[in-house]
Amino acid sequence: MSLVATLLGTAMIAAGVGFLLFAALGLWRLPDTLSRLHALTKADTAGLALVALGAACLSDTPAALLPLGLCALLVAVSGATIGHLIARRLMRRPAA
Amino acid sequence: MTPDLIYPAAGAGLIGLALWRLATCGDTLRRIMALNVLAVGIAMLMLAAGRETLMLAAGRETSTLAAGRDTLTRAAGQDTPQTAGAGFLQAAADPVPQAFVLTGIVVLVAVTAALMALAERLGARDGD
Amino acid sequence: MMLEFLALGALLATLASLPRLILGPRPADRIAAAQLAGTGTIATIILLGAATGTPALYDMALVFAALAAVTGLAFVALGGRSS
Amino acid sequence: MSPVVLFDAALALGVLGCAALALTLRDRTGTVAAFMLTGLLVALSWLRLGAPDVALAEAAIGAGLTGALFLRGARRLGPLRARPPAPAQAAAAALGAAVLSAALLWAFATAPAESLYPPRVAAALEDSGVSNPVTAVLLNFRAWDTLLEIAVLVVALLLVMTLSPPRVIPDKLGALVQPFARIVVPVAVLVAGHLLWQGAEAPGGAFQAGAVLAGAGLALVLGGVRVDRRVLRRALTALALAGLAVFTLAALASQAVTGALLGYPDGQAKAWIIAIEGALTLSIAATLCLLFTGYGRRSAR
Repeated sequence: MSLVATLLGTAMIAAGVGFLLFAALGLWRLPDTLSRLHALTKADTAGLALVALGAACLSDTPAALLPLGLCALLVAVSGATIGHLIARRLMRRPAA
Repeated sequence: MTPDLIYPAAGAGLIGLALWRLATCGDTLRRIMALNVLAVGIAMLMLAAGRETLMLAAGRETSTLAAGRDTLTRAAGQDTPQTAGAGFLQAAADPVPQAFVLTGIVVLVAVTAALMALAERLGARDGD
Repeated sequence: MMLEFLALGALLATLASLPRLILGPRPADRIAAAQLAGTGTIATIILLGAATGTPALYDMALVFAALAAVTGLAFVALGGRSS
Repeated sequence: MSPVVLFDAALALGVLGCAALALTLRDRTGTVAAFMLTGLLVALSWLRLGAPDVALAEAAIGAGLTGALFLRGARRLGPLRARPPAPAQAAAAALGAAVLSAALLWAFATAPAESLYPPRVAAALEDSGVSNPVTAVLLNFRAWDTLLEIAVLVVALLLVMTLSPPRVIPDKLGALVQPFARIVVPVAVLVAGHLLWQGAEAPGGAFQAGAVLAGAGLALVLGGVRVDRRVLRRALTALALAGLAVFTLAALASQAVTGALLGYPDGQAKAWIIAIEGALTLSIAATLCLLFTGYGRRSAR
């Protein structure tokens, strides 16, 4: 494993963990439910994608790319869908 | 507190917490949930008990550790595991309690579903 | 060593969704917090795998990712009128 | 303090804290969300304790299926009715629980550390037909236990059939659910197959695969897949019962061939185990789905 790949991978993972921490911070500090959903759908997805990409950089075997890529894809799809569905419910039933 | 006691302490704490809630709480759903927490606590004690050494941060390596890591790396088709950051490597848990806990989890979800069906029927009768 | 601290960071990011889970105020807030914690768990597992050099853990992360949405889906599909 | 110790301490505190929240929060959804988070963190602790097979099952069941079941129950049972216990009773119960918990910890900390099973399992692993020790214990050394466990699942299913709670009828979720289901469900089915296949030599097996498959089924049901309900339910029930039937037949057949109940013939253990596991996977998935959706005739609301 080359030094460049190690450094790049670690930096990407660090950035990803930072995104995840910011997502949690956003969920905590943002003023209302609908804006909090942004933390769930965007910062979260970006954070996990960066972590997966960094782990792929650190990995020796190309076989690790498939589960990591699928992981990032699934989290992106489910985060976005669940965020959308929750927002849709809130719009319909504001008092819920 | 040494690392070997972290998980057993958590398991014992979970058991105490669940028993306390089971004794003091009148709500059905919460009681079923306390039952689930109790099962987790017992499983944690069982899995933590059957281990040679819990943590190998100091770099000690045992036969079980090697076997456990072999199991994990063989799945990826690797011959030798990478050695970057060995701090999180740990011994594999005893397979017999692992099998018990595994069947326990599946049985518990079935029991939870049955209890929930019972609670919903009772609740429905209450409401009518 | 670096990766171990990052794994700790990912775990803390998971736990950091707890304030919103406790405060609510709407059910949707609490479910969103649980959903966020699910992603944090997946990241923690990936980092455990990277720190120990066991790519088998990536498969485990995939299992978590595949089922991450089930409870959120249950929340929106079951109406969740209870508070 | 090394980061590993900090990690373990944070994880253990997180599990305890989330469990405490799940058992004390007043809000029903909050309770269930805290319970789901407990399940996730517990799965992480199983990984740290060197039990990846258990972690896989916990991920699918503890955090997924049980959470969905509790959400269903929370909606049907309505809000929590306040009725705090008498202070004296609460204090007595707390004292008793604390004493028991301390006694357990003391017993654990002073117990001899060596465990008896790993060497014996390792010695017998050669002849078991598989190289994952957990699968070997489940389906060879103690297959009798597993057979009875499947029987317990069938009993629970019969109980739910008899009680017939209202059937789950999900809300309509709109157009975006379809692309979601088209990505997530096939991947989950693939993952389940992968877990079943690799269960012979790596973490995975019938229980984990069945649980993941059940999660995929749950996603389909909640996503509002339209199928003829009665036919589907009958097929799923048949599938759920087929696991016990196949396992029992295998036990009887092995009795006839080798003279020992579930003692597989020499050299063929792997084939027997794979056949039984395949049947069990489908049966467990069907059972778990039916336990969630229920059998009742009345509609959910």
